[in-house]
Amino acid sequence: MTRPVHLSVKNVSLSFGGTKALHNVSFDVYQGEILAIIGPNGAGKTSMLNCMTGFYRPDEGSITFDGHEITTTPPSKIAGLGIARTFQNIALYTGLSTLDNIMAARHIHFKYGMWQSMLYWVGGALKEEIRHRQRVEEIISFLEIEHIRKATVGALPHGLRKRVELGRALALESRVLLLDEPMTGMNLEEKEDMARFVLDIHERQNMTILLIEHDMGLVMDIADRIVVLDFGVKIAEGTPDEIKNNPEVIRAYLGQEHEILN
Amino acid sequence: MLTINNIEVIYNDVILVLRGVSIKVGEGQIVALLGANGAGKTTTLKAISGLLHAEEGKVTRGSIDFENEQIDKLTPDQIVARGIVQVLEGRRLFRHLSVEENLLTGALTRKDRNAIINRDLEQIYHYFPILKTLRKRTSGYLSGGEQQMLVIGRGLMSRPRLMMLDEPSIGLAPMLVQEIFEIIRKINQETGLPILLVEQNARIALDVAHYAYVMETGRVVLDGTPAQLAQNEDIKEFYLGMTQVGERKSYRDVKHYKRRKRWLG
Amino acid sequence: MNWVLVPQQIATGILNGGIIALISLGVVLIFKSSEIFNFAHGHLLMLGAYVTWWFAGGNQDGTEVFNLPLIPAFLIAVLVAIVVGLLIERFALRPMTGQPLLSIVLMTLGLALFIEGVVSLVFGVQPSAVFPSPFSPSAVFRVPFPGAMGGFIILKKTLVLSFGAAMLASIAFALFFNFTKTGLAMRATSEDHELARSVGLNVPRIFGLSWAIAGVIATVGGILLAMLTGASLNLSTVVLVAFPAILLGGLDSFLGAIVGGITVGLVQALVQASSNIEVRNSAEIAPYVVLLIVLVIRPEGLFGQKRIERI
Amino acid sequence: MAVLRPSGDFDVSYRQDMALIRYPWHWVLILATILVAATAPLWGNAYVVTTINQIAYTVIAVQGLNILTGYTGQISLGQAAFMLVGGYASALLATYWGAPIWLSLPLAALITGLVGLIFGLPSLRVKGFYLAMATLAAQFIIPWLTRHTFKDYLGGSDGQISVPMPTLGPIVFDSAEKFLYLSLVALLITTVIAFNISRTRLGRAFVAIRDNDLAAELLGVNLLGYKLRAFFIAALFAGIAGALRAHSERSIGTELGYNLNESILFLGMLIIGGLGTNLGPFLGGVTVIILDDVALQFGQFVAALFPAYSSNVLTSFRPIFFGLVLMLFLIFEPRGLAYRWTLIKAAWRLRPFSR
Repeated sequence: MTRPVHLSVKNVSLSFGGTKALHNVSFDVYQGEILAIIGPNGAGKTSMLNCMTGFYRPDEGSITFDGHEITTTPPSKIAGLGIARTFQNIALYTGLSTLDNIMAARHIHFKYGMWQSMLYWVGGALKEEIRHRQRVEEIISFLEIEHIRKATVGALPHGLRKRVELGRALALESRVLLLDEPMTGMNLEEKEDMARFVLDIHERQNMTILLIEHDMGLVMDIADRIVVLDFGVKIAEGTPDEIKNNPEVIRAYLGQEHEILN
Repeated sequence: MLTINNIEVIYNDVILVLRGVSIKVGEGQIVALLGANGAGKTTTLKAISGLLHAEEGKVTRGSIDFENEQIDKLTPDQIVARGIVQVLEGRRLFRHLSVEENLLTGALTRKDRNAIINRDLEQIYHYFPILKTLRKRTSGYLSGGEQQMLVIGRGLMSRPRLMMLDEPSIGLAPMLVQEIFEIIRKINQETGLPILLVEQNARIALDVAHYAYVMETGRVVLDGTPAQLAQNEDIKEFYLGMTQVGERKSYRDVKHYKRRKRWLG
Repeated sequence: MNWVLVPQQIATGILNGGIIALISLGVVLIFKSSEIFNFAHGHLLMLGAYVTWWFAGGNQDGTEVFNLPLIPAFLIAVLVAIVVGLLIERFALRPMTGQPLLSIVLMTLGLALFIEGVVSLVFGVQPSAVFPSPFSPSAVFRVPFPGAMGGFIILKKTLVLSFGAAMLASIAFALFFNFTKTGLAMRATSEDHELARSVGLNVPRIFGLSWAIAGVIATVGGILLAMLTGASLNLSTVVLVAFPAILLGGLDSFLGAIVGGITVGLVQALVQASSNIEVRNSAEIAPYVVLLIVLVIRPEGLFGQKRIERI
Repeated sequence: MAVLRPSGDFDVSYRQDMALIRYPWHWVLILATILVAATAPLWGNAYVVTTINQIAYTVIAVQGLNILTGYTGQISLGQAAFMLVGGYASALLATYWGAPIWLSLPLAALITGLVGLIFGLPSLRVKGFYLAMATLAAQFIIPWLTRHTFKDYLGGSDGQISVPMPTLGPIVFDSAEKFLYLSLVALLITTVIAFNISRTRLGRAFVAIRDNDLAAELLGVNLLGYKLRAFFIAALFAGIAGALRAHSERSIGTELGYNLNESILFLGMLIIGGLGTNLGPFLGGVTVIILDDVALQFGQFVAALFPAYSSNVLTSFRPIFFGLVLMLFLIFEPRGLAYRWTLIKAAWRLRPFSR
């Protein structure tokens, strides 16, 4: 791999009240790749994302982003550094419209403060709002959710909510996108659409993407590399072809599924 | 044993969610309900279990009969008492209760003596040995797979005569999906318990089911045995993800977003 | 600090704490079974005291309708409390299912206003100082204690009785919740209503039951308190002392309610042992100051359950 | 809901799409309301003018509460206590420094805002009922402090001090009629501010915290910072409201209210009007204050029917009436009058096709 290292996880361990969620996990995420993290439920995949976004603080080890140490940086700062994410169980702002959800994610890019907010017309708030609105509309049209622009997200069907959540992550204009099971609960058709969006984001913006997903067909198709976790330990790392046939991975995770994949 | 006759469900007096759905579950059968999100699968289950009432939904036409009794006017607790239990989507459990307490909540409606309930508990631990080792653990801290086993176990604790499972595979690793479906099959074979299954993963659902229905926008568009459905071109393409020649197609090859085909109806 | 007062104040504080604990228990009970924080508990308590007073013929001016001894009057008040509890659940809280937290908080506050109005309409706004009691207010135990004022600690019998009642009630509740089927059903229901329904629990019946029990606890507390102070509209404000106690102990813990209640009783009593008048005056807000400190250090209270949060 | 617009009405710029006042009839309605209120001395008696003053400062207090509770989702039971801070601050500034109203009122608001920050600190750790209790602590501690500290300045056990008439250059606001213009200008300013907050970054961050605080934090919203901003703004508004009330009543102190019941009433107004909506504080404030009057009149009427119980009836009528109104609203109109208003508007626009 000649691409530069973007995010680097070194010897990270994490435990909750005695149970080890992560044990001495290390891997690198390279600039512009799609890296999938797979593994059984409870293997620590989401915990790993939570460490990367500062929601959990690892007991040991370090996480660096473009060479900067972010292990102890608070979550709201990490978002500002350029790491965006979606959530396993959709975590939208249910009372806001699609538009406002995505606008709310532009938060870190706004410059004006509390007093300008109150004054609106003077102090530049209005101008900035319009500028960001334009950017948000681009995201909305890319994800083909124009028709629900002003609909309250709480009432949208699951598949669309997942898409709005992706839009919200895009609005951060991050350099790394962490997707936590973005296709869960979707049928094939919806998965295909979502996969297309993810691939397009990857290609057009050269976005580095970290993906947690259980649909092995999908992971094998779109990931460049795969990291496998089991009981908080990294048991394998490699290309989809290597992982598919890794006996350890088959034992702990894939089971008979590897027959279908080949 | 369960017959749904042409039911119509309306939410909040205005939103029509089900428009004429008829489904049958026979003795000892596993019946799968497939379909896109928003097609009305979960609503169908909730219509059966009576949980619709709490969400301002109503069965406005048609009837639901279970063992020759019309049940669509009953409250959820009366329906559970008749032997129908619904295992909700998303591994919903009483997070702050322990594993064993969660299982026991399943048996709260029964009037059996403790000895019998304890024997059933052992039976659950027989199907899901891992739960026995975790019995004192606060259930909120279990992993996804363990939680799914727990909620199925809790459903069984009510000694149901029909169990409804809503998306048991959602968010689970492939191995676990296989494991859980193996157990579902085993429970069905050993006890003859009929199961109505809502599932997004069409391949595995068709693998265990004896009969399947496909739903789209609030109605049943197709039904048949898994073997019959597997022959259907649309099922192959939209539910099983196969190319024309019968191979798994790659997600990288799907280029066009809008190629939706709908069944007539 | 006025040291010679301290032993007496500690004893009084603990006993007072018992009553606060009993009041807290009722609030914790409703919270544990339905996740509703009942701001109207104090008003239920006041209602219970007034009903008892009315049936026991507390007026003593010959105008009373009934003239029952305390125990039958108490039993009738308990029956009234059960009915009121059921009515509240059925007509005020059941329609609120699924509404946000704030709306439910306000519903209990609206109830509080309503009960206050009804009580003052029926019983009048004048406090009724004469309340039937098995002990006269001056009936006391004297416990020898060297170093205390006069070498004795004085314990009012009514206070000792209420302390005993509070302890008994809390032990009973803890056992009931942890070891009975109904207790388990209540704990389950409080976590997730829809899920509870799906396992076949009759959720409305469980709510009704917990409101009925809460009404009974409130009535017991109201009577014990009224024996000390007489029946008045002010009885409802004692919950304002119970609230910090509840949160100190942890909203969902019976043990916490007891410990919190006693802590608040002690803090108030000890503050009053001070020789500085302004410190003595702070007795009414001292529990809240302690509460603020505890909340910052340990947000879930001393014995409260830590919420499981996942994202 | 938001998409209910008549066909043919579409926007051609983002600015237009983001505007709050969309149609000429909006302007007509707003100007008419202002005109009616401002000309009250001409068409109404002193009682009407005083009531409008009362409505003005009440709505301001509820607007503040709406930002904290409605938008940010942090339940507060202490808004009345913060009004007390604002009232005292403005009164003391005017009494001891002779500060004119244009100076004493904003300064009082800022001071109250800072006090609000202190009581907002527990929001870092606690949520829901626990936070409600922390604000309840404010509701007890602040009035206690005004009675028991700096007794020479704050009135001590009297529980009140007198407040000078506000001045603005040569103008002395010495009557309810003159004061009316002060309250209306203040209300206009706070309304514009509240509207602006709700449609900008700040408002979205607040709602993000309300709807999903963990996600908000992971998407770059500094939770503590924004919760504190919400507490600050809520107290700021309470400060303005308190200062206005103090100057219009010419005295301030715990004897005059500012207690838990008033804080609860503010929450009630918010619910009745519509939580988290811009119109809510207006609809709720006006409705409750007018209902209060109706309750009083009706209570006197009922008391006259039963002379033997007149004192009981008079004291009990208000709590019964309010308790009932609040409960009925929560059951039958849980989303508040603002929601009903949008439904009516929608029906009007879709006419004649609406049901």
